[in-house]
Amino acid sequence: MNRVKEKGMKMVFLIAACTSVLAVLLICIFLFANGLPTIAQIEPLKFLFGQEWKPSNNKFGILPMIVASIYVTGGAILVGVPIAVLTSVFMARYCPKRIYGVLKSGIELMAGIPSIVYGFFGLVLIVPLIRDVFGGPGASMLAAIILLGIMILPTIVGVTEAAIRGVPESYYEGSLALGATKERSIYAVMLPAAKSGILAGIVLGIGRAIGETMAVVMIAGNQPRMPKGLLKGVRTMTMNIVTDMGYATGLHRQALIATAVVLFVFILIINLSLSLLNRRSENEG
Amino acid sequence: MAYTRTKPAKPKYIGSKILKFLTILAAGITFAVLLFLIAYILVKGVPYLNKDLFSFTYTSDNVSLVPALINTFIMTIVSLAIAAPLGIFAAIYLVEYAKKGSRLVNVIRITAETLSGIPSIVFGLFGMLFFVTALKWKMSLLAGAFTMVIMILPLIMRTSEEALKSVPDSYREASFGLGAGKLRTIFTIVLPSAVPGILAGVILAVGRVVGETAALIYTSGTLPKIPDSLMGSGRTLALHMYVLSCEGLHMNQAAATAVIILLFVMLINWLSGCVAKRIAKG
Amino acid sequence: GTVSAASGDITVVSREDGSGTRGAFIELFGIEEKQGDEKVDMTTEEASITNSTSVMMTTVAGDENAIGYISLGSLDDTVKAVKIDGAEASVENVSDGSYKVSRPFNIITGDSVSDAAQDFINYIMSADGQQIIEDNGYIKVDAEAKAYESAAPSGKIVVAGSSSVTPVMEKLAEAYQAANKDVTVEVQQSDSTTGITSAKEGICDIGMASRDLKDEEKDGLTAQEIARDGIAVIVNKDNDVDELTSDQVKSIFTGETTTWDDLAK
Amino acid sequence: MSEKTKIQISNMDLHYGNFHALKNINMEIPEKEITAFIGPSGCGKSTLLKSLNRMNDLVEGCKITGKVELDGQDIYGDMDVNLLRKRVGMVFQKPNPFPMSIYDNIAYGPRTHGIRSKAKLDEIVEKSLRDAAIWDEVKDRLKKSALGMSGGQQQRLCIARALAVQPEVLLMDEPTSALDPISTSRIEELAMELKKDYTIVIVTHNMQQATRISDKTGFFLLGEVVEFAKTQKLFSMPQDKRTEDYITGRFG
Amino acid sequence: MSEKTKIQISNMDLHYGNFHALKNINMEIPEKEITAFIGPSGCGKSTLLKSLNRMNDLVEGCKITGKVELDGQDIYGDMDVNLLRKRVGMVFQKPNPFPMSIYDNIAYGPRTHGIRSKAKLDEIVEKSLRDAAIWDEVKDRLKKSALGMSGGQQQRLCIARALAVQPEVLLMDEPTSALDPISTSRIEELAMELKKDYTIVIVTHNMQQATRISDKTGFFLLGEVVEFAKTQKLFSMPQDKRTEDYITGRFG
Ligand SMILES: Nc1ncnc2c1ncn2[C@@H]1O[C@H](COP(=O)(O)OP(=O)(O)OP(=O)(O)O)[C@@H](O)[C@H]1O
Ligand SMILES: Nc1ncnc2c1ncn2[C@@H]1O[C@H](COP(=O)(O)OP(=O)(O)OP(=O)(O)O)[C@@H](O)[C@H]1O
Ligand SMILES: [Mg+2]
Ligand SMILES: [Mg+2]
Repeated sequence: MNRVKEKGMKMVFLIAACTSVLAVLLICIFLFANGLPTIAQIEPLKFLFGQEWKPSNNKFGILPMIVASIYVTGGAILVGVPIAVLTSVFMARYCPKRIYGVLKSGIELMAGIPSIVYGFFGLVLIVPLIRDVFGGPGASMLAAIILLGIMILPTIVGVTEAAIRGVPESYYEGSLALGATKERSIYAVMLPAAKSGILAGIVLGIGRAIGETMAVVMIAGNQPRMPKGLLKGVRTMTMNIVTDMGYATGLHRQALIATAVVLFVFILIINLSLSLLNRRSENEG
Repeated sequence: MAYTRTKPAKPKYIGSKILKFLTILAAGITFAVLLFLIAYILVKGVPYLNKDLFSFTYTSDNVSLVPALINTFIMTIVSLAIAAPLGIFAAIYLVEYAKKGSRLVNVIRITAETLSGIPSIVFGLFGMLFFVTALKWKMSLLAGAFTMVIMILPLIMRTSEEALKSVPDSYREASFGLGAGKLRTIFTIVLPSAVPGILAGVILAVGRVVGETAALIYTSGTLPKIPDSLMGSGRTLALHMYVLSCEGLHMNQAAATAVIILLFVMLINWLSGCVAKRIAKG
Repeated sequence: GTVSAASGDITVVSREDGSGTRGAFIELFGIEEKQGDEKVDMTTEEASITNSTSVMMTTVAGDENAIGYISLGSLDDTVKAVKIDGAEASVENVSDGSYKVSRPFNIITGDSVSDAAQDFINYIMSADGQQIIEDNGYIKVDAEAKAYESAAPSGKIVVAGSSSVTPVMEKLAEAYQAANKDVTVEVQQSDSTTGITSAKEGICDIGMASRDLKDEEKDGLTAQEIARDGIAVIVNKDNDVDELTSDQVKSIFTGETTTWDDLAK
Repeated sequence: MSEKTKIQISNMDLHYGNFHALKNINMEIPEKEITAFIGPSGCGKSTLLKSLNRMNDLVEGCKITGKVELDGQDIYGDMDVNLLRKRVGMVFQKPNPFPMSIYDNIAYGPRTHGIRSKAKLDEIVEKSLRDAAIWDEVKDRLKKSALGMSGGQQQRLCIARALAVQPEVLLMDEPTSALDPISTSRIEELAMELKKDYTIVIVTHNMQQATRISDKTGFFLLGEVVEFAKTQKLFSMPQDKRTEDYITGRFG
Repeated sequence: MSEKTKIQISNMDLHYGNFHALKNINMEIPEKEITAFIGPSGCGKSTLLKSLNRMNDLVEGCKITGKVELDGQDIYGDMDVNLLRKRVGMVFQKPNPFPMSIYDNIAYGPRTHGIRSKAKLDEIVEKSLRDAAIWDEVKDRLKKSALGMSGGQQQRLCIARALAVQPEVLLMDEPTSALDPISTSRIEELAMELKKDYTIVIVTHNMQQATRISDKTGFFLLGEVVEFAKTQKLFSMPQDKRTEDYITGRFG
């Protein structure tokens, strides 16, 4: 009886674990079935390396968006990840108890603010700021990077803080007892011990940065041309999809779905390389 | 042999001081941004909170948010009710059952992480094609909720996985040593210890659901009514806000809605915290 | 900002490729040029692109050097509409043809239309329906329409599609339901393409689109124009420019003129 | 003194990955007696102990060959492992209380095995804590977390927790290492008392302790059982040179 | 034997929340000698030990009054707490190796204090491991994780780790509780050796150990120092009835 229950639940867990695979497979089928023929029709090289996106003239080159996605995501990671990880350290180890509750719910709140609110926030505060400080139109790659950097904060902080809190206190004590400062104990002992969780947070944050659209589309300028600098507008792959989806028909629409295919592969590559990196460092440890 | 020892000079801990400074600086930046965001929302929205917005039914004149509020609640509960067990169970499988470093674990983890990077509009299109059209659910809360489930599954799964991993093995050993089965050990010892980590994931997931627009436009629809059943269409608060602001016709009411979203998120997070405390206590 | 108004680099804001607003805009200002058999959209690649009216308005409202264009129905006092060739952007001027920039609001139906849906369409095209359209700042398409006579239908009508059409459609639906208690009209806002697809797939009875049907979509679907929407060219309120000629607009949007100073010359 | 064999270990080998931790172990652990394992640190005492109730199943890369029989039944065969662990209880080397109240720590085992009645649980908790010589210290704070206890208190708590499920065999890995002489002698008395009903296997570094309480002693070295004999015999007339060296402290 | 006082504790009281864990402690710990703390489990030995290098600062709700002076300087005054902890090293009751390789565990302390040179680190690691009597067992697996070691190995690793930073005072909380007699006597020898240069405070449950190695012994009971005297004197002529009862095992 008990054994049946154990076996049964194990199956339940396994099935649950496979649902995400199933979901990805379904999305894969949906994307690839629509996207691959389109890429073939446009010709893969023209599609991937074409620099012109003029749907009304049947020019579907997404190289500018690919490059922009890399820049913007990379930039958001550079801005957001250090701030987020440091903030989680603050939350887990420095924050005075009295204000912890308030700050914690603040961070949690940040995760629940709809993207469009972030978008308008960027439009009303970040864009004019950039325009005033650096000149130019304001709606630019820099604006997108900053806003995305902000938007991934709650994800990374939430996960990373939990990970740091999961590290046994005895590690911390052991380090302090050797005369290490609080900072060294945290950064040289606790953080490495929480590595796996922190990495999970970062990966989820990167996912958010790549997948986020509604907000950045408002403030990145959204010009479908090769990125020309931090202060110039760009269009990423995700922005391309949302921008045009509303009115696109026929090949144009298919090309948008094909963009999603490329994006999908892009995410897959990032995750594969992160997981390889992680495995290598685990083997060393 | 005796150790040689030099009299220690008063150390300066420059590195540590810099790290501490950076840590506090980063937190300062985060909370400054947070403050700006909240202030922005409140300043823009609070002046436009009025009775009309809280009428029981929506008309194009009062643009009431009450139906959207209730729909948001339903949407959050339904998608969490499905995604949380699914994600936690999946994590349990990965941590407690699957062999460490097995291929299956890697495949599942990578797919989940890939899922987490897919833009919401793609989820929306997929949901429309699959749930709305193929499964013939029409535009409905259910179709929306299932789309949300796929979207938040990786969040919950990945955070739960990490939370479970951080539970010390000595707890498991102790429980097994008393003759408790795997299931009992998981549900009475491991999960309660992992609750804080799981909660972090659930709260992020709540945020995603409450804040989502693109994926829901195409799946749950934007009807400003409380549907009779899950099979009916209805808009959530974020959608309400989006719809109001879209044509620039009701920007003020949209701003007011943002305030309500904030309050709503706080409420749900507080509720999740309470539930989590319950579970952690056993 | 400290930059004095109407002197800096112009920030050009445009709508996305394929949108009905942009289509009408580039066609009427001649931003579209014929090259061989193809018409090529010559909008400057420096133009910021947005896919929403509110973002367009917020951008222009926040940037003294910005210029963009929006639906007349959405115009409010956060931005300033400029006169084009001396004509103010207003319903009357669009109706009488002195202001030329407008786009169609279409409804899309499939092969079979339910009785209720047909009655609702009749209502929209009746004098009552057209009056509501005009009251909300859009241009009616049938000045001689007859008064509405209810066929007393019952049932549910689902209308879905363009976000531009949705606000006026909601008004129409509310008025219609007040007259026909047995009918519920559900208005789903998404976008033109989704409206058209939904009509085709039978997810909705009536689709809404703010553009015309493309050739490949015409199969089995019919579009009917229910209203026109004027398109206002907007600038920041602090901008002292009040009036532009079509040529000036064209030269701004094609990127020939890049600063407000140049424009003055 | 019965001479029935409770646990029979035959030709057992254990590897942690490539590391050969236990080498060809053969041993008969008599029922209702106390068996002590002694030997230098790292020689495999805990490892052998853990393999008697299959706690090593949890260690990644741990491979076991050979046979371990409990009452003649192969425990690595198709025996229900939970039942096995209920019958063969264990006290770990490092005290590992659950992050719950003291009461819940003790009640966890009985609850696992189906006891729900509050009165019955109260009774078990009190009895187990008394047996483990810690009742007086904790009776006023049963609802407090077990993690705020001193090292020795935690260790006794873990003993009480193991007793609460009333196993047939009790494996104790240095149960008195963190205890003062008084608590130690209480635990030793308890062990002597328990052996009326229980079979006890104890790992200890304290040879006096082994002589005081155990009936048989096994001496381990580098994963091998060097000598396994009646305690008195092993300490008075060791058969192996290495045993002699070890117990006389001349070793290494 | 020098008779300089290294640590002077005066009128010290310690509370964990409402619980009065240490009561009016007065003690002089002599330099370059070994001081032992004995007493029943839960009497406050670890607590006092931890307050000598301010590890109790970490415990929520722990309040300390009175004075603790190291070389005449109040450690709760404006002394740099990290420097204090470097000077007053500690080995915990429960071994707590870091989740890193064995090598990195030992090298952590020296690195913290600015030693970067690989050769120097290698030397320190080897010397510390040798001193802690564990070098031979681990020299082939220095790069392996410290978490896969046996209980006693972990304990010796922690001793080695504390030695590697060359403190002036070494606090050891039952450092040999998980060790076999041989390792124990090695550690004891090490302690005797170290006292040439170091001041050592050791908590032990083993009275033989206290007699063997310590110069002074403090006997604790329920948070009080019942007696603090020369070891020989304390064990041969205890002044207090309770001490006598305890050391003769007649207690409780
Ligand atoms: N963090 C804490 N919070 C509350 N009470 C504590 C805490 N740590 C210890 N105590 C209590 O303080 C008393 C002294 O504890 P301490 O750890 O100093 O005992 P000890 O003498 O080291 O005992 P043992 O020999 O068992 O290790 C005990 O009653 C213990 O329960
Ligand atoms: N999980 C593990 N992975 C790899 N090696 C291990 C593991 N556990 C123990 N070992 C090794 O197996 C050997 C025996 O370990 P065991 O814990 O049985 O020793 P022990 O006799 O209990 O020693 P102690 O008295 O120090 O506790 C040791 O060399 C140890 O390093
Ligand atoms: Mg052991
Ligand atoms: Mg202690």
